[in-house]
Amino acid sequence: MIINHPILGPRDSQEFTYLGDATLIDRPDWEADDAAGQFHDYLYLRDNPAGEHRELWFHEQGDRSWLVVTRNTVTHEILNVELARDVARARGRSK
Amino acid sequence: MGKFDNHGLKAVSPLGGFEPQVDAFTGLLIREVTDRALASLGARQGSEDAVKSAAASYLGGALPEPASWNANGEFAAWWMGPDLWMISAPHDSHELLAGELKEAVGEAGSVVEQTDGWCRFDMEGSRCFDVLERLCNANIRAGKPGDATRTSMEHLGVFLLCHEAGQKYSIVGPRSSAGSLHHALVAAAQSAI
Amino acid sequence: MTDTVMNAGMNAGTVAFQADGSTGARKGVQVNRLDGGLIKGSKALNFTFDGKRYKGFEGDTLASALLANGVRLMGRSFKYHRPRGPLTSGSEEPNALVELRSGGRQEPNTRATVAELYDGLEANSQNRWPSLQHDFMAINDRFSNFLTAGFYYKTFMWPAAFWEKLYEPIIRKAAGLGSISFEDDPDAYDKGFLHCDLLVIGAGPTGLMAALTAGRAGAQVIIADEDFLLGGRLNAETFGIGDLTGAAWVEQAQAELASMPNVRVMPRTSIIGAYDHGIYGAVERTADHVLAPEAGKPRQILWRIYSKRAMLAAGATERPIAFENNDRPGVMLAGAVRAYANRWAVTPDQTVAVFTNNDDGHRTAADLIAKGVKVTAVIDTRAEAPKVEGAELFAGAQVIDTKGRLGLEVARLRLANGATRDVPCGALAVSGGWNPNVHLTCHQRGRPAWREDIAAFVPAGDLPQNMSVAGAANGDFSTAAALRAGAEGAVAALSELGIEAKADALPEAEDAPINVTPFWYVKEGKGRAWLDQQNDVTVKDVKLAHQENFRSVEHLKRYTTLGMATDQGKTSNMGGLAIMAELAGKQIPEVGTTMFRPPYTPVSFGVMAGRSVGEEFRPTRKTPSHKWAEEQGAEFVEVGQWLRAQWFPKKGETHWRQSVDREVLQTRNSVGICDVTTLGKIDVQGKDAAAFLNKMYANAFAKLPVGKVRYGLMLREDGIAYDDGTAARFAEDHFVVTTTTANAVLVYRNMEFARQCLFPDMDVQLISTTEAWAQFAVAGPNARKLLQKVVDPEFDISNEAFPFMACGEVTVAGGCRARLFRISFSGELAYEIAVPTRYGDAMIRKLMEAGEEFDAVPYGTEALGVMRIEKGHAAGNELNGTTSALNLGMGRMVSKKKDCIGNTLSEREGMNQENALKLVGFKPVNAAEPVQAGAHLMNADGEVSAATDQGYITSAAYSPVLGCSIGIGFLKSGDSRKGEVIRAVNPLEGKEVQVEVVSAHFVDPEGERLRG
Amino acid sequence: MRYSGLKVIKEALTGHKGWRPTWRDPEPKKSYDVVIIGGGGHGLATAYYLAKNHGITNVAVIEKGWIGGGNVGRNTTIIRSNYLLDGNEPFYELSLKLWEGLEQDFNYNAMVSQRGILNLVHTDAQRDAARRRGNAMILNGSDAELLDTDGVRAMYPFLNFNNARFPIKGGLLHRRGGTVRHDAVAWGYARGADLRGVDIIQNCEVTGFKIENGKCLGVETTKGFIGANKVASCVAGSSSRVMEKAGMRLPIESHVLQAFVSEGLKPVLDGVITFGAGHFYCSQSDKGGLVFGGDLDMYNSYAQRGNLPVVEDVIEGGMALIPALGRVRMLRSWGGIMDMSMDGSPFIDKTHVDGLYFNGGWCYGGFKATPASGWCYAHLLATDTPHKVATEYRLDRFRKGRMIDEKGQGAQPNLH
Repeated sequence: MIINHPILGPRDSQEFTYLGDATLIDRPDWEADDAAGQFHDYLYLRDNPAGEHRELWFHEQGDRSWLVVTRNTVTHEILNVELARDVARARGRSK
Repeated sequence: MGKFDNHGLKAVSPLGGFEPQVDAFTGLLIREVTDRALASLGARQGSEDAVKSAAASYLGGALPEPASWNANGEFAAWWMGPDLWMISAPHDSHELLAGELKEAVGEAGSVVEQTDGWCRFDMEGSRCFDVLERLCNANIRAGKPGDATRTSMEHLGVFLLCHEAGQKYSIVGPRSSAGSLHHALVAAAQSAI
Repeated sequence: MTDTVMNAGMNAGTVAFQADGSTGARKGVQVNRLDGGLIKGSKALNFTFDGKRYKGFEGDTLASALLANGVRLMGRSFKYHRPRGPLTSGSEEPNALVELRSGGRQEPNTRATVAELYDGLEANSQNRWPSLQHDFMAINDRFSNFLTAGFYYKTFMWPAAFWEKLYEPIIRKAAGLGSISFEDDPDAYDKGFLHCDLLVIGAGPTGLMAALTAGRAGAQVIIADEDFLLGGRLNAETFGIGDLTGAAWVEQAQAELASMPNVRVMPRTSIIGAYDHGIYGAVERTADHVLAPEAGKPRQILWRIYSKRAMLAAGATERPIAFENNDRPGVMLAGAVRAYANRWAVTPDQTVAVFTNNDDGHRTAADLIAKGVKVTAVIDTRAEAPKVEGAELFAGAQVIDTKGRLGLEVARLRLANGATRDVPCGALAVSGGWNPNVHLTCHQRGRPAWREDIAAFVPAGDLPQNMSVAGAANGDFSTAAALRAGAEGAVAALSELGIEAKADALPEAEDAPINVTPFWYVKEGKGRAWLDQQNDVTVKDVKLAHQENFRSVEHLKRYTTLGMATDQGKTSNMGGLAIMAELAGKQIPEVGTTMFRPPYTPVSFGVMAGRSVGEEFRPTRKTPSHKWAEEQGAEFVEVGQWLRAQWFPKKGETHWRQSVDREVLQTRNSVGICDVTTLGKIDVQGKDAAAFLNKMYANAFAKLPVGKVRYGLMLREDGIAYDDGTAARFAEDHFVVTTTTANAVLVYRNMEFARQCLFPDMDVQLISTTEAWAQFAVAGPNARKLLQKVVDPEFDISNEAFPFMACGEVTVAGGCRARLFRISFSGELAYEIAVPTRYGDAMIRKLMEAGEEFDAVPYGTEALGVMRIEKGHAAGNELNGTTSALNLGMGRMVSKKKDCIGNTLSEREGMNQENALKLVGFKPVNAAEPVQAGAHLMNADGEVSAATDQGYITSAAYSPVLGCSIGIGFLKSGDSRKGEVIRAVNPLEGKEVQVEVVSAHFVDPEGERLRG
Repeated sequence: MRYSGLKVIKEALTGHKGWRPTWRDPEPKKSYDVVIIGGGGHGLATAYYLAKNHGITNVAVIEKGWIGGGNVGRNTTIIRSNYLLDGNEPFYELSLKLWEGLEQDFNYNAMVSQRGILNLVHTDAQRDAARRRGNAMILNGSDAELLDTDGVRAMYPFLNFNNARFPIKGGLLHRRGGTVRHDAVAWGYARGADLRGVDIIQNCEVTGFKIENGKCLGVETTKGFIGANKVASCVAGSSSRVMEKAGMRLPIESHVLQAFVSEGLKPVLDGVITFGAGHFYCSQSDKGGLVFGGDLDMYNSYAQRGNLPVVEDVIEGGMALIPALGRVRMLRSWGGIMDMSMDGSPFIDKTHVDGLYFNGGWCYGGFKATPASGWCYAHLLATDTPHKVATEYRLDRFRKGRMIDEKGQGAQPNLH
């Protein structure tokens, strides 16, 4: 597969390490009332779609950027690639 | 002899010798390079511009853009990742490069000595394309001087710096695997030439 | 993958090709050698088959050379051991498989039809005993009626034990085809990476025209063909292009391509798979056509080709017609017979008959007649067959049987009028039409579509990304159509890349339409009509599969093994499908096709591994003291990719335990030195560095003073202990943390994840410095004294100035900068001292020299392990991915006052049970007995079973300090069971030891030594 | 009809006219006691044991394609009972015992062949782990032997003992492990279930569940609505897709695992070998092909195909272990969709919907589990209580912190 890195352009996916669903960015608040339940859902449950999937890839043999790749899990077509840090900030993560 | 080499410890090259190793093939030379000091420079959050300008005045030129490297006098620098660069200078005159650099950028940047984290082999000669295409997936034939590509060779992550397309490259890899990287380069050269 | 051109005009009589040798002389040399062809008749090559010596010519394949020598019998089939000769002249060959070469280079199942002849070639037939002519296993053929499809599923079940003891061993021995030598392959292989705008797959007229068009436009082009000659079917046919012969046109095209620096021409290169996003796998055979590769040169190269656009111009494959006994040596595809005659100047026999359902088959007759071969009959299933000159035509007739021992002698015909006729022939050229080579279009699960006019599947719309198909592969069989499709396809593909190309005026070429009337199998006859010749699948087998409800194409394939042989059914699948469709009363496209998957043709293990073999399988990481340790005669051990010294034997020591015991005792009694560079080191800087580490580690770091080190325990988000190490604070905004050797890469990755994805606004910068520093542990009561000799005197490292858990920057050996940490894994007064790696070799020598007066010893990983077990420190065996801080006895370290990775989920009930496993120590009741890691723990009395399991021992060693074997491990409620005697059982090795539960801190439990 | 050697001879002499369809192709009835979604190995085994063990024969197995077309038809055919953890090993031991009598039980020769599995160890730590595992196996009634280097050499002298990057230090040998002709397992169970009255309905895809008041009443399919007292999902590889129709999110990701076969060879490997220092395992089929595989492609996928890097990685492992394979050729590769669960262990459980049951999460190990999975799932469906060897396979185990994590990799499905 080829991942079109937002900074570096097309790179072989072999240079990357795969983590999984991009919802792993949305780590819950440890002080929430149902923190245990939220952490359970966060860590263990997945939509696992047959189709478009937003997922985290790490350019480990490259610039060490974490990327959010939108990829079709049936055809492997890649529709969008973003820097995960930008995505995380857009989703309200900070410190 | 640098000013700090007068202590009682004698340096060895990544391949373990007191002199850098050289391997010659028809149309290709592979040289171990040991005379450069390295330090990484990362920009502190919010200080990206400050670190760039401080570095530029120390280096005598701007930090390189993504996927690039450049040279300014005795200094060279390549882009490692977002807001992260590797700076290189002659070891003899800059063994304490990290300290000098930190002084130059101050609070704007994080500097880490990297000199001995790496080994470097320079590949020179007309057969570079033929050998490099057996080693890594970089599109070297479309490359140009100043390209800095992080890629892998025989399972090892390396930086590939292009000095002159098809004629001269530096390959910078992890020091502890220098022997394996060197073996890969030599085997590829034997195979392709 | 050669492009195929069909329905050429019948310009028979023109011998298109001139050999460079003298023509007349050949016949005397080889009984079936003709004039002409593309072989180099001046150069005779010697080779052997089954030990017998033959001669062929440069340009021959093993199959063409054997046929020239009158050898039709080249192999035996898989199940019935039927005698077989080549069916084809290409890579789709099911029958003519041989063991090529010998010794470590012995290569089983090699298709003689594509094995390029070289001087000294050695080949042997396979799957026969004692000889190809007299094969004992041919007895299977007599019992074929019992050995039908899937018979084995219905029998061999009684008595139950007999399957493994009797039936299966016999079957396994009889099965398989060729054999390996069991010697290591002596040849080297290589890999490489190529990039292009347009990859052209196949160098027939379509591919060549595409490459010319794209090359002239300046695009980066790769054109690959599995054959050693470019030209595809043009080499096998007699018609020309424009004013030139086919071969001359190919030569001209090749010369032009060679002149373009932007075009890479790759003969002998098979495109094996179409992978995601335009990546293709290609295998180039660089030395299979010579006796042996030159020294250092690869036998084959695996190329990974990154293409922006790809054009499949892989031609088509002819398909046979099934009829009774259609598998005798001499029964061949008509296009193959034509190729042997025109390209290789060989006829399989001096009398040949032709059996066809289309016009193309007639061209074989015409070409053979022109070459002076006697054509005894042209049998055409169509009543309206075209006329034939020079041979008897039987229109509306069929071949219903053949005869001949070890080779074809007679074909029996059913004529249109119902009469039978026996036709003598040593070869029968059969054509059932042509199938486009759609395989690569299906590698990403595309499904081909049926095209009625050519009665074949063609690629449909669901092609791999950025692939197009042209020429015969797309069902356009004429040469003119191929040239047009190649040129226009290239123009279209390049225009998508913004490169303007022109389809220049195309040369003239034949453009005849195809006339094929589908005809899959001859219905007459009670005997067997073969579909899959290698796996011995017959029409009857398909009928039986249908009868037993194995009707889906996948069931048909799996039940009968149709198409599962080394040729993957390239010549047989269509026939099976057509028959299944007929039986099920469906149209062929309703039945569907099985899935074509990579590789297109089989690929050697060697080339897929490339240079990653033997000791170079994976990189080796060496420590800074490696060379010195080698000089000391150290034994080394693999720790991940690192090689570490395991122990340092001294003269007179005959057992490793002697060395290790000495290293431990000497360290505990005086001082020992160990290279600990392999521990991961990550430099953490930034205003939020402390806050960041607070998130990463279960325990708190915010208040760690500058100049101090703290132990850190890292959890996974699920609350399980993940890694441990130390964090040294060099400045308010600067830490250096260590990881275990095994987890260095993972911890660094996880930290980057946290930094970029979880806490993107924290000001933290990370970088690995593992290799930049050579780090040595100096441990033992004399550690300080030793170091004081090495650390420059201006640095005070006394206990007061540099207490336990201090860290700082110093210089050593008269000015070499260094980092000093007062940390201890051994439990002794200990330091770790780090210098820039280039000085590591000198540093170990310096330390040993300074230690001479203390009898300092170097110690390896074994002694390191013994000492950490004596101290009860957890390592990889304890941090095994299933144990929590609670299990490790570090539950209280998990701060409840802050958020960190893993603390929330560590509170789940299942991880906090009353009887949770706890890390404790074990001592044998009888000091002479060994405690073993991996033993399970059982109560002192009662049953030994899984149900009564109390835990397990994770690490064990002989403690020279305690004078007995000790262990640490996890025991249910272990922390409250100290003093209890239980059993450590090891039924695996028949051992059981009584052990006492003790604290895991065997030595100096109060930690006085390390603070001393 | 009973299969036997005698029957084969009789049919051979009478033109093979007597063979009947191995299973019928009935149209679906309006409703069943149990509807099993998924005609793979586990679904067919469940139907078989429902009929055979519990007398429940008013059962339909509905399959969207052809039976046996999922992972039972695209695996590397290995069976074994060599698990470490208490939550797993009794289950796999039951499975292996069922394999050992399977062919006589369902009267179909699936070529169960216990030629042994050898897991190689390359470090002391691996040997310690092998000892712990071997003891766990023995304590659970399975078999294990710990070999040293010479023991391994005696079995397989052609492994790389000369210049290996990671020298072989021994191995854990499980003699009762082996291989089975995978397709035949599906066909044997199908035949056995069909003979007992189960309807096997191919080319019938489930498009939805009919759930009213928290109770599942049946399934909507491409052949219309089919009512059921109990609906049992058994569609590993497609679990998330199917259960999503019932509104469930699962602790599962779908990943692709590639597998490979070489050209046919005269005997090379008698048993199964797994390489402990790379990603490679291998056996040789009765037909002579080396059947081998390695690691997942690592990314989520429903594509049933993989990419080149993993092919290279696997074969590099193969060459590192057996240098004599250099001239052997890989013939074919394929890919299966794995239900990779969050701890690497499966689920056999009720769901929050009354009458809807779930079986899945088998990772890459579903094939060997086929008999016990069917046996235990049938038990759960028939009695509404988990079978005693499958008590830990619950959907709520992560909420409770009761993971069954053989590899110790945590909630990272592609590492299990």
